[in-house]
Amino acid sequence: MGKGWSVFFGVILLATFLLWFVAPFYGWWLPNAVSTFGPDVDWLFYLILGFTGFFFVLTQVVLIYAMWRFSYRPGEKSTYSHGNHRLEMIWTAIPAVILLGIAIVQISVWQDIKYQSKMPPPDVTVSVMARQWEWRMRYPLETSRFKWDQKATPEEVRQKQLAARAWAENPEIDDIPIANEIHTWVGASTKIYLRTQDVLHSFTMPNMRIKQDTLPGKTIPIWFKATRANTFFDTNTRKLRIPPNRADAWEIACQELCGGRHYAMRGKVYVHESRESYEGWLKHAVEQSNSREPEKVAAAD
Amino acid sequence: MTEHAERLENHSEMGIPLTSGKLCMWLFLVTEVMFFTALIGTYLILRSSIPTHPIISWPSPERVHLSELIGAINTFVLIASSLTVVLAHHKAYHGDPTSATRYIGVTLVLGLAFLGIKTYEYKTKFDHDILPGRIGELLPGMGIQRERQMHAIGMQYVTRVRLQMEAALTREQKQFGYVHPKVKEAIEMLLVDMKDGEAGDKYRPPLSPAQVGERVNDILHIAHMEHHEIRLSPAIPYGNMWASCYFAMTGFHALHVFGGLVVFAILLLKGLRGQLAQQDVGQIEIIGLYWHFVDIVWIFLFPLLYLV
Amino acid sequence: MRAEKHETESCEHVPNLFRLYMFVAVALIICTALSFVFNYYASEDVHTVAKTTAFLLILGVASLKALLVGYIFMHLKWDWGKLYFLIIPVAILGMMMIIVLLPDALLGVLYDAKDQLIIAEQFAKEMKK
Amino acid sequence: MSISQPIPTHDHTQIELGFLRKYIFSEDHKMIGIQFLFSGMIFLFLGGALALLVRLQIGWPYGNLPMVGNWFPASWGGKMSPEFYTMIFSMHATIMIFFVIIPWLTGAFGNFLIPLQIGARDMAFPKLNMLSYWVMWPSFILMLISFFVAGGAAGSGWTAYPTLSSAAMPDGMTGSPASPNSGTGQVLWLISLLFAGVSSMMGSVNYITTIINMRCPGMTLMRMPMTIWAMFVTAILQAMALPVLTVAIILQLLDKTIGTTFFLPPAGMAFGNWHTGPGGGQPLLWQHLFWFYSHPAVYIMILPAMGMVSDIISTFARKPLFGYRPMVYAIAGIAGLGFIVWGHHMFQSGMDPRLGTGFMIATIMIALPSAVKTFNWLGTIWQGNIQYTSAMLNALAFVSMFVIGGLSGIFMAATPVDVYIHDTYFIVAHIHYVLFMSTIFGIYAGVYYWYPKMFGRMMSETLGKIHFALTFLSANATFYPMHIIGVGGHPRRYFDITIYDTFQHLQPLNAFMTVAAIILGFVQFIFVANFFWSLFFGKKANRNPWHSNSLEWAAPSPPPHGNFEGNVPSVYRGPYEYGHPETQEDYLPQFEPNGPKDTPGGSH
Repeated sequence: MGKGWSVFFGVILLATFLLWFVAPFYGWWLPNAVSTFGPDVDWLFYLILGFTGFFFVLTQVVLIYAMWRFSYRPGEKSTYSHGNHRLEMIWTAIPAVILLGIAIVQISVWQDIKYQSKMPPPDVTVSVMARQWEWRMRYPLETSRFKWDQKATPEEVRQKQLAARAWAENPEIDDIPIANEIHTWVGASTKIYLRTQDVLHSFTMPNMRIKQDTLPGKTIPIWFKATRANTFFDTNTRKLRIPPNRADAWEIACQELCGGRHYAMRGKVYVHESRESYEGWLKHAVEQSNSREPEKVAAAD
Repeated sequence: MTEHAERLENHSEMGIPLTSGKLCMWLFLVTEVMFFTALIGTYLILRSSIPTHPIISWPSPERVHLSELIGAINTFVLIASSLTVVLAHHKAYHGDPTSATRYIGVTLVLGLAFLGIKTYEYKTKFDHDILPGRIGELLPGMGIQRERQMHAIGMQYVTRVRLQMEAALTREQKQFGYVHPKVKEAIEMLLVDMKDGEAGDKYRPPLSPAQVGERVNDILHIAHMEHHEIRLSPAIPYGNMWASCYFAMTGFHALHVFGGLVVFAILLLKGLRGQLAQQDVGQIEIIGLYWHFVDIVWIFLFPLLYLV
Repeated sequence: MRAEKHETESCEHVPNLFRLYMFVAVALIICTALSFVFNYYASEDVHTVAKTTAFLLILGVASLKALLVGYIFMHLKWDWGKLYFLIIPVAILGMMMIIVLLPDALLGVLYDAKDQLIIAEQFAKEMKK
Repeated sequence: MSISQPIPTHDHTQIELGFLRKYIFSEDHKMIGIQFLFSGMIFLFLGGALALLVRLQIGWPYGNLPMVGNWFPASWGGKMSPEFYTMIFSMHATIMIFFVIIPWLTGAFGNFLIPLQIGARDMAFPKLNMLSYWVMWPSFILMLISFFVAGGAAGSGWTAYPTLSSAAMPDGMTGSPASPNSGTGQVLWLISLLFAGVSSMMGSVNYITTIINMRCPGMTLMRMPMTIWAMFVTAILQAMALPVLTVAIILQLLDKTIGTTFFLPPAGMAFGNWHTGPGGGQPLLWQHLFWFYSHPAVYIMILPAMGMVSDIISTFARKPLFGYRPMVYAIAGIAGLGFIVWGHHMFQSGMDPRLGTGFMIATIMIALPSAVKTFNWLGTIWQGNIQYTSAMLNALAFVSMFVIGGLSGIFMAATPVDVYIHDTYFIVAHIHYVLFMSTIFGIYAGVYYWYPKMFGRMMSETLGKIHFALTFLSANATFYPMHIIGVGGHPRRYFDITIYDTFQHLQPLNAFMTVAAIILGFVQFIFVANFFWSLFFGKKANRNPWHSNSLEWAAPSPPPHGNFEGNVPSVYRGPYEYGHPETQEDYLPQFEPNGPKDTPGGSH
């Protein structure tokens, strides 16, 4: 086949390359980013996609061209060369600079997402207890209970944080237990204390670009701030109204293997249109939980 | 083939001037270094992640009946055995197989002494029931409700202690015809209190495992003051963790000691039969390397487990 | 083991190897005693040295002992040039592993276990009320 | 002690051994290599079958499985249960990694090639070598038995994260409170890997000793073929990383059996240790110890393939390897950096995020030596005279696919992107591009290339090319769309994604990939047919069918006991003197005393 192999490689590699352009048209792409750090993560993704795409094309084109140009010519000899020192230096230095650049630009985004010290005062605090195979959320009755204001001293902030963690670990009688649902409103910084009572789980909200494993014996805080709403609470009908399209059905998935029904740890994210809508829902939820028998409430944690 | 060509072929100037056997032993020691580093690292991390606090902290040596003196004696024994190995090699090298054999014999005896002392130490752990999976843990804030909810299985400690106390009463009675009145009183009171929660008209919440543990420790203290041996699982905060680490680390070290002793026994037999020849010098050196490494491991294990 | 004789020759140039070995053994025993002394001064009854300092001192003494055993008993004094390429990487790797693992545990103390302890104590107080 | 005895050199005549000594308990490195090759092939098909089962379930969730469905218990109704699914993907990964790729690369090729390419008559310790193969067998057997114990084989992923895997088993019961298939199956899994680890450790100590001490005259370190360099570095990685895994496995085994609490957390768990309740351990510690081994293990699984591919590309491009020294430094760099990047598997694990920053920078920098290697391979074929043999095609596919696998790794190394991409199918795509598309192509290239030396016959080139074309096509069809569904957020290890609004539209791609995977699976039978047909009917191979330079081609095909007739050859130059302007032929073997001599690149 000789040069034909070059064509064979070329066609397949071209197909893989084109797949990246075709996929978005079928909707096989990043789901909508609806949190504040969603755009940052996506931007970094596209940045890396750009650089890797460039080097993909560069190397594969060189490979395919070389396969075509230098295929076997009987009786000829190849060019005798053991390498080129300058070339080595160049193709070591350029990727090194690019890679270091990629590494440095993402540090701040990473800090924003995960560093505890960078987490803003929470408007909503939620305690999530993972278990096989569901998420058990708990909301404090007072929405902004663990929020501090701008003037708070570091010590006050720490006290608040400690109190929030104590609350996350020890349920109180007037907490509102809900299974598999995260509620917040647009623009509210939402802090979630993650715990697990059995094995590792991973609390993932693809639309929020958030993922955090839960660790038995540890309480791990994460936070997000939604930039779009997908629901509001209708006080007349006492029902949540969700837009019917699939793209606005935001979900929670478990992404750390946690046993047989790992795939079934599905939860939902409701971002209310306003604080009023959220508090209306919360009030409704209190009534709901009061009508339940007390043991069930205690067992919810 | 000439002698020269043969040397060139098998042990050419291409390699480093070490026999393959010695190089292999050093490589094996490299893997062993990583093995024990991982073990010691695990221990350091687990230990340092446990808070220092008057009630809840890593158990002190006396808390788990660990004698520093025994550890120190074992250190001396192992150092001495290292010395005798190196002397055995020295003698064998200088063509004195008789002395070499004698030194190997001494090493064997010292190694056995080390294992003997270790066995004695293990025995005291068995006597006090300080074993992985046997010790109750004291954790503050663990109400019985929470305990049942969170660690339904952790209640086993309570069950086991009750059985132990009942057995202690009857056994002591049988053996000596009498139980020390103070101990007996404390045990009976605890048994009554533990029963309270379960049945009876006057309802009191049952004792939490942590409370039971505290009372058990009191009983053990009384028994100790009265010089009375009693077999009860004590409640030691993080005692299970301690026992896990202690047995894993010293256990693997002891296994290594045992492995070395087997080789020494073979060499000793060879020596006693008068077959220890010049060519065995290399083997003595190789096993010596191993033995010194085992010594080094102990040099680190001793302060980490017994001191500080 | 034809090459044996040739190899170990190097370490036999040292006169009184026997005495060197004895000297090392004595040094080792003195070091062990030394770590005991540190431990005594750090113990709760005496407490003239801080626990951490004592821990570091004792670990330092242990390292010194290990070096002595390695250098003399394991013949590294003579074989170092042939084996450094094995020993240096493994030493770096071992140290690094422990050092990298430690922040997780230590920060765990700062941010988790300590908090948990405070919380647990608060909880215990509430239970007693 | 015979282990330190060099092999007898005075007698080079073929020593007549019985069948048992020659084929079963052989101490000959070539036979041991071939034994590893065959057992790896058996497990490749077991692992492949498991992979197809996994794909069938993802492709058509809850579908009635044709044929296979009849073997399931009647109560399942011809469908797969989620627990069974968990078990098969865990075992697929375990078998492929520990029983196929590592034994093939280090066991088969390492054993076969090291003494031949450095000009030794055998390994430094032939008995230890034999032992390292036979210690694999308890491992194989225990892993197979584990399928039939109560609860089934291990089902906590190949990473076996506590506490799913390690929650202790109650007295007198075989299950674990965390998961039915983390009971006896998990214990057998742990013991099995312990044996596999011991085997690898014996092998690696042996390889290092052999490479350091048994090289033939003139074979300086800088004249060794890249294969040997790769094997050497791999063996060092194994020697230093495996003990850590051994410790982790032992500790988890103790947790499961005698009630220790190394990986069981202090409080707040529904099931603590069965015996004592809460432990004081750290589940995260397992991940640290496990990845301290398993990240270097990723390089253990690709470096030897890189080495072999370097040799093959240089041979068939009829051109010296471009940048020999940078290639060596790159391998060493990958090995060195490989030890400080394990944390990138744990960015989302609850590890301190500040550690994440450090690990991220180290991880991104490890792309550098990989890039250098890629550019050097391209430099090698540039201005070459490329012969498209089956071996060369597979080797070129290795380069091409390794680029994809390497580039997709940068996404995971970037911590914020990893937040989204972690544990999605993007990771699955990445590992398969590195481990299947690269390593397996590298292995195929190695088999086609060294088959004449192993068995004295040539493999069929026609069948080889058909096999390559179909594999390349169907493998890309199977694994490439995984990138896309990974970007779509498709989580890995999911039994069924159609219950999620966010992911259900990715299902058509899943079905497509399953079809491609089935084709890929069946295409491999062409290779097996070619392999066994050529074993008996292939064209007889001469001493140096590819006109290669390295030392193994100085020996007859197949090499006799002791490898070389007469004295071992001496080496006069590096292994890549192709197309030298001063020679008649376009190749100049290392062992050829006449002809131009290069200055030795360096010494030890």
